[in-house]
Amino acid sequence: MANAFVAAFEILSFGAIIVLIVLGLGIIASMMGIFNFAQGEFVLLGAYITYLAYAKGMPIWAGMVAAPFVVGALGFALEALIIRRFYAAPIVAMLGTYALGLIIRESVRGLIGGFYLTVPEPIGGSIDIGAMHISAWRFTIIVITLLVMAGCYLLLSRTSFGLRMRATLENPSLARASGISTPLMYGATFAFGSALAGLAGALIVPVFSLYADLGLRFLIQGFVAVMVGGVGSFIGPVAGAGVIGTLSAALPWIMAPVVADVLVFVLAIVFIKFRPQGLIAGKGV
Amino acid sequence: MLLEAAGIKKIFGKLTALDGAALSVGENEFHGLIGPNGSGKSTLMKCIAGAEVPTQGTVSFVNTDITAYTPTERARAGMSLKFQITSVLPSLTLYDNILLALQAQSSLFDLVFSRTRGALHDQVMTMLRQFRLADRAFEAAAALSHGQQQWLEIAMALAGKPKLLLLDEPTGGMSLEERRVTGELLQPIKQHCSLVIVEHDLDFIRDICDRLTVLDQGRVLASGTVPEIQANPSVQEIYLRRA
Amino acid sequence: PAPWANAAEAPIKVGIATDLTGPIAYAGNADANVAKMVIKEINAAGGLLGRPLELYIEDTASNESVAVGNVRKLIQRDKVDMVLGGITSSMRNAIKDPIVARGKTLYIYPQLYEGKECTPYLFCTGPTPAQQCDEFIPWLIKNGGKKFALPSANYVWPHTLNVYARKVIEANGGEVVFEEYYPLDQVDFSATVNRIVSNKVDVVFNTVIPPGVGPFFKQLYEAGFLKNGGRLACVYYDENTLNINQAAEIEGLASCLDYFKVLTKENPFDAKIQAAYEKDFPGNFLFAAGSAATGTYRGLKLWEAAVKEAGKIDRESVAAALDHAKIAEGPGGPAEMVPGKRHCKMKMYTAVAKGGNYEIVARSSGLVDPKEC
Amino acid sequence: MLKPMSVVREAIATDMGDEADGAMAEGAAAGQAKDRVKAGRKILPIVEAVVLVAALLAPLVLQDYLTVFATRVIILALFALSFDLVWGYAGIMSFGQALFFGSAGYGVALLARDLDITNIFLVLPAGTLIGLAFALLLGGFLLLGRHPSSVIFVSLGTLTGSYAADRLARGWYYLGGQNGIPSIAPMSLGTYEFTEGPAFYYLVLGILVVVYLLCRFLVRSQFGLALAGLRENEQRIAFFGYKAQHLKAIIFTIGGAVAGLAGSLYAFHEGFVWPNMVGVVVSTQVVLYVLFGGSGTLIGAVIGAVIVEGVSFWLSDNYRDIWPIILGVLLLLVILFRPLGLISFVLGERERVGSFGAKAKENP
Amino acid sequence: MPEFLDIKHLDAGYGRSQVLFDVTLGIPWRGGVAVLGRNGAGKTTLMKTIVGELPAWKGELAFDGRDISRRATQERVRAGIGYVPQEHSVFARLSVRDNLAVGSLASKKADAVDHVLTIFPKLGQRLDQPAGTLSGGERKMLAIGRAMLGDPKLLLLDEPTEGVWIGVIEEITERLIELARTIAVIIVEQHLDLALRVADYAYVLDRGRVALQGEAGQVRSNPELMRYLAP
Ligand SMILES: Nc1ncnc2c1ncn2[C@@H]1O[C@H](COP(=O)(O)OP(=O)(O)OP(=O)(O)O)[C@@H](O)[C@H]1O
Ligand SMILES: Nc1ncnc2c1ncn2[C@@H]1O[C@H](COP(=O)(O)OP(=O)(O)OP(=O)(O)O)[C@@H](O)[C@H]1O
Ligand SMILES: [Mg+2]
Ligand SMILES: [Mg+2]
Repeated sequence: MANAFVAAFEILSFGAIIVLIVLGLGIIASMMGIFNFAQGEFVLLGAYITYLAYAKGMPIWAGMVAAPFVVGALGFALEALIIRRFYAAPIVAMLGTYALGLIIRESVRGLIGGFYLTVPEPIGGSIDIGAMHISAWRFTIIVITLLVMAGCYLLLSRTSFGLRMRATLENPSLARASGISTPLMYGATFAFGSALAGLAGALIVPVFSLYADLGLRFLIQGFVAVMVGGVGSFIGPVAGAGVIGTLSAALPWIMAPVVADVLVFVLAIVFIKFRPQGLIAGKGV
Repeated sequence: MLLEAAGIKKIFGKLTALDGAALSVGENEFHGLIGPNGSGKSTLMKCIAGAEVPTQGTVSFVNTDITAYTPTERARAGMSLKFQITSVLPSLTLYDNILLALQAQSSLFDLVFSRTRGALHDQVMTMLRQFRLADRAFEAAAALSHGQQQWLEIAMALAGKPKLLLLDEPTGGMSLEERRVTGELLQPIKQHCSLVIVEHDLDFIRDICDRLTVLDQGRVLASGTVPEIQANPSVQEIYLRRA
Repeated sequence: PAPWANAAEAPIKVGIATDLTGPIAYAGNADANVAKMVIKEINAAGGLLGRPLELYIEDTASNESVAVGNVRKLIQRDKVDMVLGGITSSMRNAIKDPIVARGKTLYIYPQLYEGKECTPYLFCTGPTPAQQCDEFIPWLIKNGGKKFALPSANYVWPHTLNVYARKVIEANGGEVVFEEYYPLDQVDFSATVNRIVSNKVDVVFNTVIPPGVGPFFKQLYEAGFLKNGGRLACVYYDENTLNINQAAEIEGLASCLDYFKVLTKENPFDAKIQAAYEKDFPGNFLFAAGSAATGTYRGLKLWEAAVKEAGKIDRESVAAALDHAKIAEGPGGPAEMVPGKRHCKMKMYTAVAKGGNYEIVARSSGLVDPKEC
Repeated sequence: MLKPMSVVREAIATDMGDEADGAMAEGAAAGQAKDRVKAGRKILPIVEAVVLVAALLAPLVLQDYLTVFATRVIILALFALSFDLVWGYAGIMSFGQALFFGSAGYGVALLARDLDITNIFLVLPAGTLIGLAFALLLGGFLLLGRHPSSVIFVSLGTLTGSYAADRLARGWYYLGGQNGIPSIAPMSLGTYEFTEGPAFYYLVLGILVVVYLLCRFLVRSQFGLALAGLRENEQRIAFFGYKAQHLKAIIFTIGGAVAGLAGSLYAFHEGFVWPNMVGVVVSTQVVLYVLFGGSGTLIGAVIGAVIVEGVSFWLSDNYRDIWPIILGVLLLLVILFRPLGLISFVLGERERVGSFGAKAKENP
Repeated sequence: MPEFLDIKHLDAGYGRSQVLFDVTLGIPWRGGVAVLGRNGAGKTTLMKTIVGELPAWKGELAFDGRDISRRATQERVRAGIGYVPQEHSVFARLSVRDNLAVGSLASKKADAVDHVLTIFPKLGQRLDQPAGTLSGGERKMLAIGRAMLGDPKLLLLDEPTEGVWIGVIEEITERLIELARTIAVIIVEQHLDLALRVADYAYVLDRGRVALQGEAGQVRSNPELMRYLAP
């Protein structure tokens, strides 16, 4: 019983981590139609900023708060300088963002010397329930993920900002003809997606330690999650991430991890083959 | 009968777009399909051409049940569709658009090895000339105005020499004069082809069609020759009713 | 620089092929630095055979395809007399053919590895499974317990090492509770940790590598493994890897290598090279055993000895001399090639992490045999 | 009447990302192309001839080790060709092209290792077949079926295939695991052995030229036009009566076969195979070649492979520590300012896919 | 006093191909103006240039006394220009409700949406459906409704009744006539009668040039007109 509880918690917490990482990716992919290969590097930057705060002796949570803002600002700038040119050609965009990711990743690698560096959790230790130990930080991540998810959902579905965003990304010229400033919306959306990645990076760095390939590690998983969930909505990728995350954490409990690893991907592809619109077909938010 | 669609039902979520609609078209018949907006005309056309799978009902074509056929198989059996929303191949030239339509039924071997291009050149240019597009043959289709794209689409639909041509609002965005010309262009194909045409312009329909089917709320309200339909009281009623 | 006795002859060319970029660049750069240091030192002492040494460094970029191209540059363009490098086994496999078979050149591989490399003209100067397990595992059983778990990354080194380790464990009355392999980039180990805790494992003999090892140790710690008296063991852990986790999470972790920096306290020669290295290369790239830096030092010095003995630089003569080359001083102590085996005997040390630093807890009495080939 | 290009750019820049924009970009391209047509049409054959001559002369001017390098580049160009066929012409985003390249490589490596088969007339067809078979299986699964598959699905599907194969190769001992299969015996013809050098170079170049011409014939046939149509709007093409999915599967399979051929040559030339060769890294690399050079031109793929490899080689020589960053910056610049690839410096849009030489007839 | 929208010597086009040549027209503060012409005459191009989808190459474009030729589309729209494009006139993946909400982003009237729904009751039954799945006619209604919601001072309609059922056309015409009493309306329309009922004044384009212009009645009875409309 206790065992099952621990298992459920661990699986859930990894699912939450994947959801957190995929949130930004999903928003950019679903709403802007750009499969952003640099998304992993935004996660990395978020992690790096948190590390910097720690290394400079500032409180870690300060780094964590700063990360989404800094990465978001960077995303905004990159959108205006680079991404903006790609909207008409999604595949070129993949390659463009790939190059961008490469640049960021290799630069960060240079900055951290290619090492694996530890960043302590702001809330460390474990919550003990009887003989069971539950990581306090992982628990915090679950809570924050839920909050962020709800916040994003409300933002997109309930505010006029969300409406503008969806309208712009759906049909920009018509959006302009409805009086919406599309360049601003594009910038804002991309910045928002980047900021979420930055936040994800900041939150997960204590769990996984900082290294240059931190973001890359989750990228393919993220794309698959987006597809499984269904491109075109906010909820879809989130649901997909939940499924992929929990599956990758759950399968190793019942089979050889090496098999589980490949199996998750194969299952995902087969699923998409027979349900191309994804878990949640692309409508609504 | 060339085409027999019977008992077609199409349900989208909560909405029943077609509720037992039927359509039968004979050889060399021009058949008009009319009805208010949202009455299910386009949906019925799509069910016939295979773009939508009907929830219920059967479609048979040249005495074969084709309900389970894919669009490709239907096209190969001799059906050709022009969508309501124009869908030309935007970055190919007009020439290539037509050429593609012309040789859709060729075998793979022919596609790869035979020199159909030379052989088909005159046909392509003739088609383009008919539709007054010849001088733009080597421009990308995206550079056409909306009306010009409609024409290109009609030309493409005709190019495959279909037994049955399905046109969904081919004259949208055309002036009266242009409609007349389109009507004239369509007349000669009657020798070898039947036509189902969706239109809102009654005068146009009256001029070219032999028979009419009127749809309303997914059901056939009436079907018959043009004078019969014009005399039909329930048809007159929906024409008066506000949408 | 020093006046060369045989300056008229062209310099002797030393090729280094290592990961200057890519995920393990920290190791590759340290190796390249060590090579620069050693070559400088040899040149300062008058070169070899009266000729200066010239260093050619190429990047293997953790990408075998790039590596082969660059190694060809060393062999075919620069015509080096010897190549030292490659860190991972797959890299060694990729570049050994262009160097040894097609390139007809001498190859020294400096990293600790799984053993079984018996290609002629290929010399290994890092520790082998026998060197890392023979004394270490009995120590673990005594200082940890009998129940072992072998969680591993799924590639050749852990597989081969585990075969050896299991033998030693069982020979010493221990027991392997489970041996399990994970994808190289697996980062979630909840299932494994659960298995370790519920099976009451005493020693986790870990061959999971970064990036997975950080989260793995953390999850183990959070599950109370250390608190309940468990012992972590990891034979590639050196000063570089100490920073992956917070000190508390790996308190008591034991490792067995040919060199630890703490040795500088007791060993003047180690203090000397460590100081020389840190003076020349004060940056982040540490002089450490796990990144092949010590193997690189040892390899170059052994090769120097062999060239001196051969008096010539052609491959056959140097290989013949290298076969039984010895150095009296190296990182961690003396080293000597085992004749006919192309592997190296060296001293081994067992160290335990305490508060973010290592403490030496055991050392081999003499040079340990690699037991290869 | 002519407006300066800046105006055109502005038009495009103010109107990003929707159909209207696409149409406008098209319009601009068509305009340019018309000028190009007037200026003297056939640029593509000239480019092809120049590349061929340069390739023929290369070993005469290059140092030995560079000839070996060039051989490898030519093999990679062949590989790039296979991807261009699939992506540039049929619009199938194969993000897993390395799967066919690498599995063929592994296949011939096993032939050489376990059965001592190195005869060129056996191993090259075998490699080609392996590539073909894998492409048939994967392509069949991804491309055929009731729902037409989206570009993104296919790209992720192929990516996953490649990723899974990489994982498999790493974990499978028979294939050498992470370490791959080293020291493959040289390819042979009777007692002659193809070792790296000019002979190997010309062999590979010959193969490239033959395959190139075959591909060229294929894509300029009506089949090629059908592919171009497919890429624009698969559904529309299906409604014409084309067996769209079959056409895609066929070209995908052909691409796989070419990749297989390249992979087997690569295995013998480099002398080893390793898991990356079936994996995502190499898959991405080939995409870069083609995008860099210019997709949908065949020769663009070749040029792209040569330039990307050449530049990386040069950079890693001269900027040893930061060359990946510089490479990334260069890539980004090309993609930003030459989204149609380097080839677009000399080649107008009209000479790319989907435009065929019929206009000569029309304008007397 | 200047016209509300004042276009002088306007040249415009796509890429390098020029479509509009030296177009000059004036739109009054209120009332309807029809733009006629055969397929490909340049009507859509003119509309796009006015809202700023396409840059003007040359010439003047003044709205409400201010030069707008350098302003971005959205600024022009916010200044009071409403636009119903000929194609792609709805947000296909957004629901009908959200489409209307986008239209009323700038509007202050609370009951504006209800007003549109009374004009087009059909839309009321489709509120949660993605607009892309609407029938052709429904889509046009939605597009017109959306543009009306923005409280424009000048409304551009590019073939608003294409594919619309006759009964609804009648309704639309009535509304447009009503609208034209308070604001300016430019209508591109193939239904000549409808266009000229809404418009007091008409321009006829031919190959990108203004070929005819005048009071609606005059243009209607001009014997040249049919020649310019025939293909
Ligand atoms: N995919 C879909 N999902 C939900 N509803 C749909 C879908 N496609 C069509 N509908 C609805 O079905 C009804 C019939 O649509 P259809 O396009 O057949 O009408 P139509 O008769 O062609 O009308 P119009 O004359 O306006 O083109 C419409 O009310 C439309 O909103
Ligand atoms: N994207 C484009 N690129 C190049 N030329 C274009 C483009 N769009 C339209 N054209 C050309 O500009 C001219 C005017 O087109 P426009 O769309 O303004 O015509 P229109 O009067 O609206 O016709 P319709 O009644 O068919 O809608 C046409 O000759 C057309 O071919
Ligand atoms: Mg319709
Ligand atoms: Mg128009």
